[in-house]
Amino acid sequence: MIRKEICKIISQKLIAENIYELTVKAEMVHDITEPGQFVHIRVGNGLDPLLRRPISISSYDVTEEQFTMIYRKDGKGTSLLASMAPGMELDILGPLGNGFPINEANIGETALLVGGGIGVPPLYELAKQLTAKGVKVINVLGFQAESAVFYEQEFSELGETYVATADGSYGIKGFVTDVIKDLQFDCVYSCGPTPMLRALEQQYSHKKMFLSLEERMGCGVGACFACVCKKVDDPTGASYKKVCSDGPVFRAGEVII
Amino acid sequence: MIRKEICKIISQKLIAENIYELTVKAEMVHDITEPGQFVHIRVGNGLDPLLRRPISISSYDVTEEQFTMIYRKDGKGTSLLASMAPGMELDILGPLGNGFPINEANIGETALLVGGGIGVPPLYELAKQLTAKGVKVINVLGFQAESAVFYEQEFSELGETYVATADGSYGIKGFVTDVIKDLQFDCVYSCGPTPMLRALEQQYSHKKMFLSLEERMGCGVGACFACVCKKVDDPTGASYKKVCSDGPVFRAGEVII
Amino acid sequence: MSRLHVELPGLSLKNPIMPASGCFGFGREYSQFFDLSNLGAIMIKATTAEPRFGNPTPRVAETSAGMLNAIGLQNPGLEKVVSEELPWLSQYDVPIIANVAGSLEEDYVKVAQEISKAPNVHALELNISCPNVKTGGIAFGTIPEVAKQLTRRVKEVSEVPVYVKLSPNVTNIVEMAKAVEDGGADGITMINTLVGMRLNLKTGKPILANRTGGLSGPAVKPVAIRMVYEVSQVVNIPIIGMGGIESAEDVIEFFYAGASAVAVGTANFVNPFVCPEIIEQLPVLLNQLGFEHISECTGRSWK
Amino acid sequence: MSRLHVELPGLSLKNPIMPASGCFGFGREYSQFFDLSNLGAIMIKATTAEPRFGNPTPRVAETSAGMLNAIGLQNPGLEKVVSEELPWLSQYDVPIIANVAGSLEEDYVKVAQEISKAPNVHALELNISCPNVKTGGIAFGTIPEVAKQLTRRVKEVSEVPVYVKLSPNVTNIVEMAKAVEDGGADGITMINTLVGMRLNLKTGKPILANRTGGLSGPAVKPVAIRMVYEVSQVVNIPIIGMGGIESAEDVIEFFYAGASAVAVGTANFVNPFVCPEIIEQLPVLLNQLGFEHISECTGRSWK
Ligand SMILES: Cc1cc2nc3c(=O)[nH]c(=O)nc-3n(C[C@H](O)[C@H](O)[C@H](O)COP(=O)(O)OP(=O)(O)OC[C@H]3O[C@@H](n4cnc5c(N)ncnc54)[C@H](O)[C@@H]3O)c2cc1C
Ligand SMILES: Cc1cc2nc3c(=O)[nH]c(=O)nc-3n(C[C@H](O)[C@H](O)[C@H](O)COP(=O)(O)OP(=O)(O)OC[C@H]3O[C@@H](n4cnc5c(N)ncnc54)[C@H](O)[C@@H]3O)c2cc1C
Ligand SMILES: Cc1cc2nc3c(=O)[nH]c(=O)nc-3n(C[C@H](O)[C@H](O)[C@H](O)COP(=O)(O)O)c2cc1C
Ligand SMILES: Cc1cc2nc3c(=O)[nH]c(=O)nc-3n(C[C@H](O)[C@H](O)[C@H](O)COP(=O)(O)O)c2cc1C
Ligand code: FES
Ligand code: FES
Repeated sequence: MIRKEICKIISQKLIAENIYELTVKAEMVHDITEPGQFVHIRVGNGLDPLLRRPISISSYDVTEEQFTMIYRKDGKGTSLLASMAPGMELDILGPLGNGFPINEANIGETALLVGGGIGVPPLYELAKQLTAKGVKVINVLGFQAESAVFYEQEFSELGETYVATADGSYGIKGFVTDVIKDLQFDCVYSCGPTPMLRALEQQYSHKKMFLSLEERMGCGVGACFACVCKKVDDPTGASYKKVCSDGPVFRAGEVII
Repeated sequence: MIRKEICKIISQKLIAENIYELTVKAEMVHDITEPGQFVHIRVGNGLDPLLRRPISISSYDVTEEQFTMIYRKDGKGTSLLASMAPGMELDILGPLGNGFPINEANIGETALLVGGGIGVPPLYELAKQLTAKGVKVINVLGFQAESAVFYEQEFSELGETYVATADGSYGIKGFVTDVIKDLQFDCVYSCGPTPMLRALEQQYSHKKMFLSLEERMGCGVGACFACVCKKVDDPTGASYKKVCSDGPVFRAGEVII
Repeated sequence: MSRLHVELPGLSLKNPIMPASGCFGFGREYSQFFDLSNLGAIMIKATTAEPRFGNPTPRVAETSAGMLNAIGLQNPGLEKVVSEELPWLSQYDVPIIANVAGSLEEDYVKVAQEISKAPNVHALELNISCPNVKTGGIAFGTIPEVAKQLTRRVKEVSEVPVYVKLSPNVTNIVEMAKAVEDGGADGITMINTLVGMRLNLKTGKPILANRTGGLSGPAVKPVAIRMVYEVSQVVNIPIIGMGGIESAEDVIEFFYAGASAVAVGTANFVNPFVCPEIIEQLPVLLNQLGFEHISECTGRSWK
Repeated sequence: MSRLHVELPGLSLKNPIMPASGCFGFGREYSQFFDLSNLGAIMIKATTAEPRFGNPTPRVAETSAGMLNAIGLQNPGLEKVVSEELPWLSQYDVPIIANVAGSLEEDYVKVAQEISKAPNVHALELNISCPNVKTGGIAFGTIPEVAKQLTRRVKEVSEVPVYVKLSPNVTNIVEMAKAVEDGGADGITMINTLVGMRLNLKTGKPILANRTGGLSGPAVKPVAIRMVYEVSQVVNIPIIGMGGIESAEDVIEFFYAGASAVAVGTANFVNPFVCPEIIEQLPVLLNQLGFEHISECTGRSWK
């Protein structure tokens, strides 16, 4: 069930340059079904900003009825969000969409988790759940620069973790794809910039792979047709999937990215 | 000098139904020249509300660098204002306009101060200054109902004070004009709804009288021509005064109200 | 709640609140949030003869107190709407207003003829005002004679009353309204979106793949109110008003301007419960304002 | 600061930022806040042949991210503007763009002829787009042939270059722009306000005494950007863009759309220091975006 809930902010922390970790109290955690789902946040009560902001759930705790998001302070909405303090309330719509299917990785197998920038957060809950299930995870996290790196420690505790930075200021210099070529794995879960997802899909087309897409959204629930992408095998060109309600996670090869 | 200053809220109190008393720390108190001037407040930093709100200065303290306003929570801007807490900041433009000329009342004379609703606040500082100068003040304050009455005690400390309520739920039942007919005074200072000001002007045309007008404003500084009123004796019909920069206080008979 | 009951050509509305076309899909998504039978009516997404994918993404961009969209009339096509969406909607006790779009007159006529036969379609909304499609369209919404002619053709084939949706992107909205009234329209819906654009600060290029898009939301409300005010004084057919409605107060403002019912678009994205919430608040507001029935509000600004 | 220097017909601008007509009076009030010589130029309040009181009050109303005004061209009249306001302004090192308005062609011609002789008036802005006056006016701003003819007549008498200010309340802005270019305009300023309205919830009546008013502020920016984008691609004369500008980022967006300079209106009321603040921020923003000179931004959205 999708709820519209007024959630109290439990904590808000700056964890890297312009990167914030925000935890809220929310009954909707009971409805989260998979890692990789997202919520749609109304920042402020006014008309400025008007639209909600889609942010992934990076981890959640059903007993505590809390979930955590990690976001980059960027434009108007996220800047306002970053100015909010514990105790303040947020109007959140969620949980939304379909996340990463953990049952596609079998016990004993190795799953490769590939995250780029603000695509990293939803992989954290995924890593936790896969590990708990008995799937080995290898995490490859790409960032622009050292100042943008976050959650390396958290991921390390769950499995082998590689960090790459585009400018080489931290970890391995280069892109996540440079790191992956030397690794052994059975399936891939990824979230990050579209060029990264496209590269993965091309280079590992033989692997079972799940990709989380991003698209500008209106409603977030499937009603406005803002966030569509085309299906791969479609003769008419008119069939589509909606990132918000059919995704954001798709099996590689399902939609054109 | 008019300043645009970021002022910290010192206190905010509900003093009658929907009536708030708000005190801010502001260097601009040094530039206040007369009781009855006003400030133009930007509520929030966003576009909602967009325009500033004109609010009268009801009292000020130069040594403490503070001034107080009293306003009615009504529409969008004042509702948002009412939600603000001490410690928060407000963008205030002021002091603006020309207030009540206290030197028009001579020592030993009696000044009648007539306030209606949210027209009462600017008279408070006026009453203080007139009394301090040695002018006797009689205060006649009109409100809708008992629940809306405020500052009766404060005015009483400065002079004879009458309260009238439209519905008779407190004080004298009726309008301020009903009260005034039995009083003796040398000059009149008034602020309140236009019909009240008009009635005063008509009934006491022989008295020296100063009236504070209200008009919807854009700039608040005289540039946009939003707040004009016509001058009384003008053959062409094109001459005017601006409430924001020529007023808000005018000598009775100067402009058409 | 008979204080909100409104009768319009073809439409017997429990209340005058309906989601605007394109902002509610075909109702499935919002049926997760509330019972669609609570709505006065539903204006479904524009339907064209053939399925359409619409424009490339990004298709939405935010603006101050508004948003731009360039969906481009994406829809599953007449056949699927008639065979799947409308039957699904028939489980609810709510009249459907079918938004009809096309590139050529023939397209409109075909869709109107077919879709008006569906049992739960109680009226058509002729979309002659979509700013987001390249071919055709624009002339229908901006040239009075063309709009009139199209209205007439559609009226000839439609089995239900026809409302024409006007574009605000014209010099003279009154002329357009009169033309469609002359063409036989049973009602007018207004306004569609204003054509707007936003550019990306970093790249300098338009944010929308389609470059321009339609502006909706609170930002456009004053334009919509003005147009409803102007049109309602000169036509003898009812107006369903829309453009920036978010609250019961906004609804009353449209009624004052001259509307007999209203549609809520963008606000659904901000608050999926906005329609039922408004429906609940309206009687309270009518009490405050001293009205027995909402219809008393219609046209008060000029009556 | 030569990175911001812009040359336009008749105008050698220190920077491309100027207050928009009607939002800065004749400069006196804002001279309390900052040195007017810092501005690129000043567009003074519309001047008519005779003094005008304008419309009754209330003349302004707030809208979501915008405002409505119906000042009605209040001004002290040509004689006083020439004998008092312009001489007062001449103490500042800033070119004046005189906004010229009227009801009849003859009025425009008379004002243009006289005011263009003032030494600090470096250009005229022909206001054919004021939505708040009842007589005349409207045809000048909405019928291409009429606009062209008026432009031509004014060009004949003006001693300085003539910019024509376009109304956004038209079906086809490109047609209007081409017409005034054909009429000899040296530049275009756009956009004036969109016609809008707000109603009082309690009385049902319009908030503005004039009933309708002109919508300005951030709400209209996407419409303005779209129009500048469309027009700049088809005319060969420069555009001074305006409509909702509040920040240096907004300025760059207008340049990307195709403007060569911009004007700031409503934002002056919100922040009297907005113009000097933008002028100060622009070089910083140019650095961030990697531009040497602001003119490099012009038309990047379509170039
Ligand atoms: C399913 C999904 C999950 C996401 N999860 C995260 C996350 O966990 N952490 C995080 O930092 N970011 C995430 N994003 C991106 C995030 O939504 C944008 O960064 C954010 O909306 C930008 O808002 P703003 O106010 O900073 O920017 P503005 O520029 O003010 O935004 C203007 C408009 O554009 C939209 N927009 C701008 N950038 C993006 C973008 N990259 N993707 C989608 N819409 C955008 C906004 O939602 C808004 O409607 C996610 C996006 C999607 C679609
Ligand atoms: C010189 C002057 C001094 C004032 N002093 C006081 C005071 O001391 N205490 C007080 O409570 N009120 C005072 N007012 C009235 C006060 O400005 C309005 O009540 C306030 O602006 C309403 O804002 P809102 O956000 O509640 O209403 P909204 O309805 O959201 O306001 C919308 C717009 O209308 C304007 N507006 C609405 N009502 C009025 C009004 N009555 N007068 C002028 N503009 C209005 C607002 O400024 C805003 O631009 C004064 C007005 C003026 C002109
Ligand atoms: C995402 C989106 C899609 C729309 N699609 C359609 C459509 O298919 N047909 C139509 O007639 N109007 C369409 N509209 C216009 C709305 O029905 C409505 O006229 C407009 O948005 C103004 O109302 P609002 O401000 O409440 O959104 C669409 C609007 C939006 C925001
Ligand atoms: C109060 C007010 C008065 C205006 N007066 C004039 C005017 O006299 N002449 C004119 O050409 N435009 C006038 N305008 C329009 C502005 O110059 C400008 O075109 C418009 O407001 C859009 O810019 P903005 O959104 O930055 O305000 C006026 C606008 C406002 C808000
Ligand atoms: S955001 Fe509306 S359909 Fe996906
Ligand atoms: S409010 Fe602008 S002139 Fe008075």
